[in-house]
Amino acid sequence: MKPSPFPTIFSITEDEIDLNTLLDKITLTSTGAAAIFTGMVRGKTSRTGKAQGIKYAPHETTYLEYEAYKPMAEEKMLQVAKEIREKWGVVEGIAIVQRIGKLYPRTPTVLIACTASHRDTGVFEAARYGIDRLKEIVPVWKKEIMPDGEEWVEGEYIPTEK
Amino acid sequence: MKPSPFPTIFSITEDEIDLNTLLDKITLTSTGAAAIFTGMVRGKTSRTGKAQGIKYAPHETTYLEYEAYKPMAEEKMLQVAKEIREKWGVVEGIAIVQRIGKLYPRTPTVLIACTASHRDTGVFEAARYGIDRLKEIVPVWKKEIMPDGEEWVEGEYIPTEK
Amino acid sequence: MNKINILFFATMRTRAKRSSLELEIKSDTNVAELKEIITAKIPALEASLHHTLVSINREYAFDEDIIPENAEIALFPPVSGG
Amino acid sequence: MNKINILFFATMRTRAKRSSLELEIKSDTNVAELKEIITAKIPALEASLHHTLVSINREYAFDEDIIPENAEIALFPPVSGG
Repeated sequence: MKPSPFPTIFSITEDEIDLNTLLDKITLTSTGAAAIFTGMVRGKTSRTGKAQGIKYAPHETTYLEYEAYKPMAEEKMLQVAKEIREKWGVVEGIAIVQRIGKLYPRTPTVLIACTASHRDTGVFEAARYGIDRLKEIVPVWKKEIMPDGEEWVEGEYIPTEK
Repeated sequence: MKPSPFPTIFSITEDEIDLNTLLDKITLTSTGAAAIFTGMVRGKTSRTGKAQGIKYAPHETTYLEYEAYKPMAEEKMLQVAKEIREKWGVVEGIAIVQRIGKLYPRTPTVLIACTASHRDTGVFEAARYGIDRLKEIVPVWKKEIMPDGEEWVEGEYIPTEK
Repeated sequence: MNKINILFFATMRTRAKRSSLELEIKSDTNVAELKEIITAKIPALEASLHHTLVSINREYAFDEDIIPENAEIALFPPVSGG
Repeated sequence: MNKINILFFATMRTRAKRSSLELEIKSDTNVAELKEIITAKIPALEASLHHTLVSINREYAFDEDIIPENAEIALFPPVSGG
């Protein structure tokens, strides 16, 4: 199998996420479009939601503490990138970064970026798919520290295959 | 009318587009998700396309020279932001930047970013809509300088209302 | 009479070999009439005027729109930014 | 016998009050049986084991999967990164 000429960047890091540098690394001479998603720590959550099967009310967050099963998380990031390339063959570069450690409101915690020659190639859908899959299969967890206590946030997704 | 508490950043600039700074400016305490699109100068275009109604073949680009009708372009950027807010009321911050001047392959030339509390709020669709509208109504043009000549690139869209 | 300033961008500027033009026009002149006046002054623009976009005071304008007093007019091709 | 290393993350780590455990198990032990062995050693995990995810050598694993030699096992709740 010929190695892909297209860059795949991935990392679990305690460092700040640098969008400029990451975008540069996945921009080729043939690239004309990048769709980037970042998630940040919310200091205020106003929508009700569910964690550990239990509904939560609007609330405030002091900070989040992220933890990863690093070697498996890196392998699963590569799997997400592979799934993206299988679905959108036009995607050129892919960057996936998860920041871990103690992270305060307004801080970007996760990034996924996909590049392609043009914007109508599915590059937006590829980034959207990537963040959804990341949140399903990459083994990272966060503990939420609130003014009146702390709680592990647990996801909902149960994998059914490797 | 109450002023919107949500930031709208827009500019026509000759400076480098700094994604980190722009993202920070449109991240609120309630923000949990950002969808960002950037376009860059392609050094190699392999897909056929159309400019000035004429089909073009795969070709190389040495650089692009961007020109704007600046005051109108800024007003039209604000209009795009307004249209986004009308369609996706959940969008919190919006940043729109068009870089002009002489821009070489791999350089980001345009950025649109939208933030929201969660990623499933339409924030991806909002960014996609934004870049499509930008390319229709914001008065900016580019001249393409190729190894064997130069040519103004013209769009296709004819506005039918203010 | 109405004194207006006309700006040219991109191909319009290249063809007109200038980036602006000051004109005095009659009150109640509309965009279609203004195009004819401009063509008479700058014949090189004639071929491209049919697909030129026109703005009045930074808003898109159309053939039947009347040019207001001291308007800032611009003529340019369909946009190609991004 | 098969010597394996078990890692605990997030709520599993908190409840087990440890981040890893070395165990010797019989060859041909499967994931369901391993869960019972772990519960016997660390009763605090019993309540949460039914919705625990399990990985073998960094791949998701399921009740009927056999634990290979010297495997790196991990137990953790559904992920919540991002």
